[in-house]
Amino acid sequence: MATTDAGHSATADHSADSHGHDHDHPSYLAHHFDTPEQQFDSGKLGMWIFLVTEVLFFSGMFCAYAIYRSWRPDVFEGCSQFLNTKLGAINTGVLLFSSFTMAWAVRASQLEQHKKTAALIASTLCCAMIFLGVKAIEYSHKWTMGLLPAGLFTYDPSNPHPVGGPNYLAYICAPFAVATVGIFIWLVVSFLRGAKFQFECAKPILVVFLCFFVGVGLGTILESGGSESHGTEHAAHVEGGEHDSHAEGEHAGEGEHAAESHEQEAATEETAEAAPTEAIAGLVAPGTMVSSDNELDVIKRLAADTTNTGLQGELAARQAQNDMANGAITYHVYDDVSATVAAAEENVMRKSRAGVFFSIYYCMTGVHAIHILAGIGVLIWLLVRALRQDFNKNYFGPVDYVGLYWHLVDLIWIYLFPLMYLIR
Amino acid sequence: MSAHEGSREGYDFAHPLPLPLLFGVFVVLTLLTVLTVFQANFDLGSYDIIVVMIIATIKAVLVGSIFMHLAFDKPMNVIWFLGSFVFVGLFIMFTLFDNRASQGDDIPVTNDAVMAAPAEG
Amino acid sequence: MSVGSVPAGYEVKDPGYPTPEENYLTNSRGLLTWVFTLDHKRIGVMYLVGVSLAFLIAGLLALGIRLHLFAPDGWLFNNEFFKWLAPDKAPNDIYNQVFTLHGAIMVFLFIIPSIPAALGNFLVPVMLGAKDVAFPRLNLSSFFLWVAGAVFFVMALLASGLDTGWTFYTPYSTTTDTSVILATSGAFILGFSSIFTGLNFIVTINTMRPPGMTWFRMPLFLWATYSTSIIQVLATPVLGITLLLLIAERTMHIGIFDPEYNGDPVTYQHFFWFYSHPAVYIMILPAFGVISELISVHSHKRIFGYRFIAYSSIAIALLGFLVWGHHMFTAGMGSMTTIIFSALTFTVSVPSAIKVFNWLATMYKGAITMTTPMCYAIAFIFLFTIGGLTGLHLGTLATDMHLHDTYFVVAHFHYVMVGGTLVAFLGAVFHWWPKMFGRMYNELGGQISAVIVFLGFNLTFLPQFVLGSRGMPRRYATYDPEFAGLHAMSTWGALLLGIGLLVALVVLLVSLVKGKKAPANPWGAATLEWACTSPPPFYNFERPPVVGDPYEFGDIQWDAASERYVKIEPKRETVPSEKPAESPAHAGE
Amino acid sequence: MLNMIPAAITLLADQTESKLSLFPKSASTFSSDSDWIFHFITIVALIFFIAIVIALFGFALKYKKAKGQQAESQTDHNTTIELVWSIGPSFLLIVMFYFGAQGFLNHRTIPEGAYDLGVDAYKWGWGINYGKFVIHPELHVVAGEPTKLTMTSKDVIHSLYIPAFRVKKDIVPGRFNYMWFKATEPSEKIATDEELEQLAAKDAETNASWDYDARQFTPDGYSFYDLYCAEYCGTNHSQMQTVVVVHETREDLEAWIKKYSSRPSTESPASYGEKLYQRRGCKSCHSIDGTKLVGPSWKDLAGKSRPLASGESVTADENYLRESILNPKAKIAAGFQPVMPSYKGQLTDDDIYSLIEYIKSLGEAGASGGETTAAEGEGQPAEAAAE
Repeated sequence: MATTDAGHSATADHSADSHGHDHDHPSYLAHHFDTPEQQFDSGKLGMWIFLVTEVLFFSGMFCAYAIYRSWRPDVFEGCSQFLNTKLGAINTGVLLFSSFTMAWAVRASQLEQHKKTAALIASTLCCAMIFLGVKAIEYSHKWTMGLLPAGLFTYDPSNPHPVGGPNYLAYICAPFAVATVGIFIWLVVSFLRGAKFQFECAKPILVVFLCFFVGVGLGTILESGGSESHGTEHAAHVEGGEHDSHAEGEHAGEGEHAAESHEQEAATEETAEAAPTEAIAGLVAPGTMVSSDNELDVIKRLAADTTNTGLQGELAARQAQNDMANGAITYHVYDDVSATVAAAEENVMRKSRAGVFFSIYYCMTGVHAIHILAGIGVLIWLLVRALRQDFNKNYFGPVDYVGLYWHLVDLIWIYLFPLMYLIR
Repeated sequence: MSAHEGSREGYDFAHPLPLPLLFGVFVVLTLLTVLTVFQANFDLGSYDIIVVMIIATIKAVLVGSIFMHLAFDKPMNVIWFLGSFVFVGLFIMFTLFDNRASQGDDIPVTNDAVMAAPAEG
Repeated sequence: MSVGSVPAGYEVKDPGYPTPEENYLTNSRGLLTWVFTLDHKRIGVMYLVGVSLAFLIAGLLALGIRLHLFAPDGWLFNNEFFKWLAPDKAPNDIYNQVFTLHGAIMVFLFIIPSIPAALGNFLVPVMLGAKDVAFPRLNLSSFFLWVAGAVFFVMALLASGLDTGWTFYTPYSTTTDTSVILATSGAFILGFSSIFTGLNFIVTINTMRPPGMTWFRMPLFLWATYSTSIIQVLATPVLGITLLLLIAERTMHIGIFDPEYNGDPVTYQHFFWFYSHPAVYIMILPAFGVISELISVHSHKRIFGYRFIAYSSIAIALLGFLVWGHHMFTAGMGSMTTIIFSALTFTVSVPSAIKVFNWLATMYKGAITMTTPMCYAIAFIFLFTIGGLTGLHLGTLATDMHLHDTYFVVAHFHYVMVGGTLVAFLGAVFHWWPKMFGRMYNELGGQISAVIVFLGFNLTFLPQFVLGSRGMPRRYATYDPEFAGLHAMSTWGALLLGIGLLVALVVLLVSLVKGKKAPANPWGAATLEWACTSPPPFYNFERPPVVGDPYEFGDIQWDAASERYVKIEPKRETVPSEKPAESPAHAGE
Repeated sequence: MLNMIPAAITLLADQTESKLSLFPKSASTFSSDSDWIFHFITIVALIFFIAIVIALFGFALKYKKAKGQQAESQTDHNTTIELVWSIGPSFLLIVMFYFGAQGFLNHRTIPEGAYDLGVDAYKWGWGINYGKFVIHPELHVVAGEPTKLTMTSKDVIHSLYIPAFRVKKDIVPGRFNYMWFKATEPSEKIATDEELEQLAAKDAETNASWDYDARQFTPDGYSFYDLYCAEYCGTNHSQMQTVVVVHETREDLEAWIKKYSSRPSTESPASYGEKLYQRRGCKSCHSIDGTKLVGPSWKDLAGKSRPLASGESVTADENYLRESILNPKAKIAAGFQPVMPSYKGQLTDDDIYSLIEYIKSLGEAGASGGETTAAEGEGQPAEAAAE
């Protein structure tokens, strides 16, 4: 959108422009506008309306979230435990800071502080990259564990960290690494050729891309630290916040293996301890629900809690089985879905249950990440223009519009974070 | 460009926000984030979602009104942006209402909660 | 006072500038100047060509549908030719693909962009008195997105077709082996095209109005366009995310819409209709705008109840968001939701009724000239009234239980979409044709086309109401013999309708070659687009236009001598006419 | 005052029998409700429509003027009259809404003790479940007694639509969908048994399926009402039709059900076994072409040695098959879950015998023949009904 207001109005015919108007039109003012203010207002309203479409675009996923959470609160609560709150919180902070630098950049461009504008845009970009780096850790970790959308869901609590799978983190990092190397080459070449402006552009962009790896590093540290604390203290959530922070310090250097043990632990744990653990175990442990009477009693007891719709479903399926055996009308509901008994026991793993949470998680955070990527693209364009000192107090529209977009991306994350990570 | 500066109509419309205000907002936002993470450790039951959403909304209002300078913007922009949330609300409310309502209604949703009310043979 | 004379004390107002030699069609030449043009008028013309082609294709598909339904066991697609064309497809499959593509192409490629994008692009800035839309490049990109969307649809057609119905209902769309992903990607892209067009018009109308053009001096077509744009930017994104989730569902089985993975198909329907019901108003609201202009101009009378019509457009746009559930009355929504949606559905009929009454009141005591656009406008009111009133049967819950998903629904929405939007589109094309291309068409030919279209349309779709109430379900490739008579009648009607549309096309195309040169204001209209020459110059207005009342016909006079409408003004001794006080001095003179 | 409307309109709805009628025969308690509301709306709409059209064409003729003349008036608004025509018709809308919603709530309020039937919709046919594992494509109900349908779909969305009853409900996979109605007009028996036998014999000769549309009565000789699928569901959507037969008494219906719950003496056990396989849901878990479904395939099953979950193995002879039907959990085939319900008391000895004969026939060379017939039966419910 912002591109439409760029200074050069490439009209098909400039001759018409040449009579009468020229003295009135600075180079940054498109031919069909009368004043810079009109141009700015048009662009701004256009941007706001674009943000409106973005809000409604995301609303579809928030709606899906609301529906499925209201249907299966237990699944959402259980699955939310797999998300690392600390990584989410750090990312929230990073995004908030980037929003702040962006807002500052708008101010700087309005005040015609060109250097400051460029620096602030670059730091916004760095934050965006750190965000993506942390996200890369989060995603690759879950992909390795098989915590994927319903159709691909392969998580197996008895073997949460299957070895020998593809190294997803490498796949995610590869394009960024290639880009970083490319920019480095560009930097060197432009330096050698003495292309000063290009060199000036390449410098901050290289820093920006390196920040992605800072994010990856940060994510790795927090991931291991977070899981460690989670694993050892998983029932004591009350102390979580404080504990996490110093566990991070203590165990920062430790490898990921500590984390791995925890999942097994949780899965094999007796279900009586803490509610969240119960939910996970009930949800995913395959052996626990098969037909022994003891288990049935446990399920009955748990299902008495009305929020446990999943277990109620389990029970209902068993009921259906009994009824069928007693000669009632059988309903041939899609076999994999529910009513037939086959589904009840074969699919205790329930990719169709936990999978939906992760589907929504990936859809929401994924589309959000795509917006971040798009934002990075636009911000780099903005950075180059800022270095070129294109903006002045009558023409700072692009900075403002991109800023609005960036704040909206932040705004969406502000809601995503508690809805996804903080379910209790 | 500077030749066109001055008090001409249609120029000089920039409205830079004071830096302390921006920084203050950032600090408040960070504190609210810490707060929301912290409160997640307490089991507030069904109020949990309300508390979380209230904090998120305060943050959103801060970002919207200051960072996005909606508080100083033209009314049309404000109407459009806030209007969008009205429609999001309509969308989610109706859809959610239907999905919740149909559970208690004559169509039990059987995705998981199988209510295989069997008829008599 | 005799016809065609200037009343005493008045004089012809000189337009104030010489007729420019170049217009937007001739100011630059070559294909590339069109492809990369940023001129809203050229983009509008390209859209016009594009949507007409889409309409041609979808119209032929419609004829295919009707010809197949000529006999109870199917007729056209049982032909050997189709066995040769698609050896692995049963006649039923061909029929299913044809009705799906008919619907999808008509909706996404024709009706939604027809009036807003094609005519809107041409007219909005000119009517407003602006030089261009606010974002010319976005405008061009939205046209190319339209082209890209069309290409995706063609690819879907060539790959393995599409047989989901234009609604892409899950789980059918997640399990069928036709090219759902290509088609939904196409619709997704077209959604963006639609959003960008809407966004552009909103900003244009908000910020590009010249001095004097207040909100309530805007022609009603602009109000209608503004309302349409509101829907486009608010509803279309939801379609985008729905289709995106559908694609994800098909590729990754995310389990949101697909019951096989514990998703819920009714949720999909909610998502889909949250867009697609307002989309119905994207289709019909611009038609309302067009008819308001046509009725007023060709009755040479001030539009009756300007504010009511303007507000009712906005009201329809907003209320249109509250009624999507009426597409799902039998789908298994909760009782309470169903009843609420039914009640809201009735409210939306009120603003539509207001418009019809106001148009009639505008004709009352007017000076009606029965030109081709007026013929189409009258046909519109007739057909749209039927379409609107039969909506009451469908909004009423008890009767909808019987009528839902029958031919009654088919007839109802064709009365609104074809009898409404298409007829208004044709009327609009005939009305603004002289402005767009600077040529007058054969008036008699145009009127004949209007009559044939009107008769053919009624013959096609009136029987379908009866078919529906007798219980004929829609989307049936074959049907019970008791419905044969009415189906045959409908098919004959479709052929007649096709002939009518062909006549209209021939009349218009012939005019490009043989037509008389059009004057600036052939109809005696008062809106701004008629103040510039036909066709308009590249910059629309050589100088900022003087904004007047868009429906003030009192100072527009037929000048028999020069055979054109002229604007008159009270004689003034002192003020020289070539320098109106409102306009700044013009260097070019 | 509102209550008088139905009576007034019903007079109009009475001519539903005529060929020119707008509606199919009115055959349920919903029909009359729906029809008078329809007629009421139509009358209101017509009054408005005629007024609008008279004004439209009247003005167009009366105020037609030559080019260049001025309009007689330039009145641009009259708030009073505009408010009147904005608000006035709204009252009629409220009436329509009220009766529509009332009728709808009747559709949704299923009476206690309604006669319960299961409906299984699939691409592209219907299986009506009469309990005791009698599943038949035709819907048979009793006149004057509320009938409740509990509907499920295996694959995509279908919609059960009986025009004569004015009822329609989508069948959404993953959900149970309910519908009820009370039929009022019983079907007539319009063909004698001899005629039916002749027709059946003729069909058997030509290998044709029963043509409901041409004959206008069912293979049992009843007149019927059409039942359509109203939600688009793919290739043979338009063939996804069946019929509704309304019996006069519950006894008639039960007799009809009984007729379909035992083997006619003229039929071979194997072919009857195949029908049971189709009708009683065996096919949802057991394939006959070797595909592994929920349960083991029946192809090449009889007489072979079978590994069991317990590690032993057993020869799948008649005794084993019989035991597996009556007490499925006794011996579990390796690789399968013990999920099959017992059919004890649900199948007569003859049924079991027929099924076993059918399973045996699948083990022989004729297995492929069985497959073809099965596929046909699936695609064309009408044919299955004809048998």
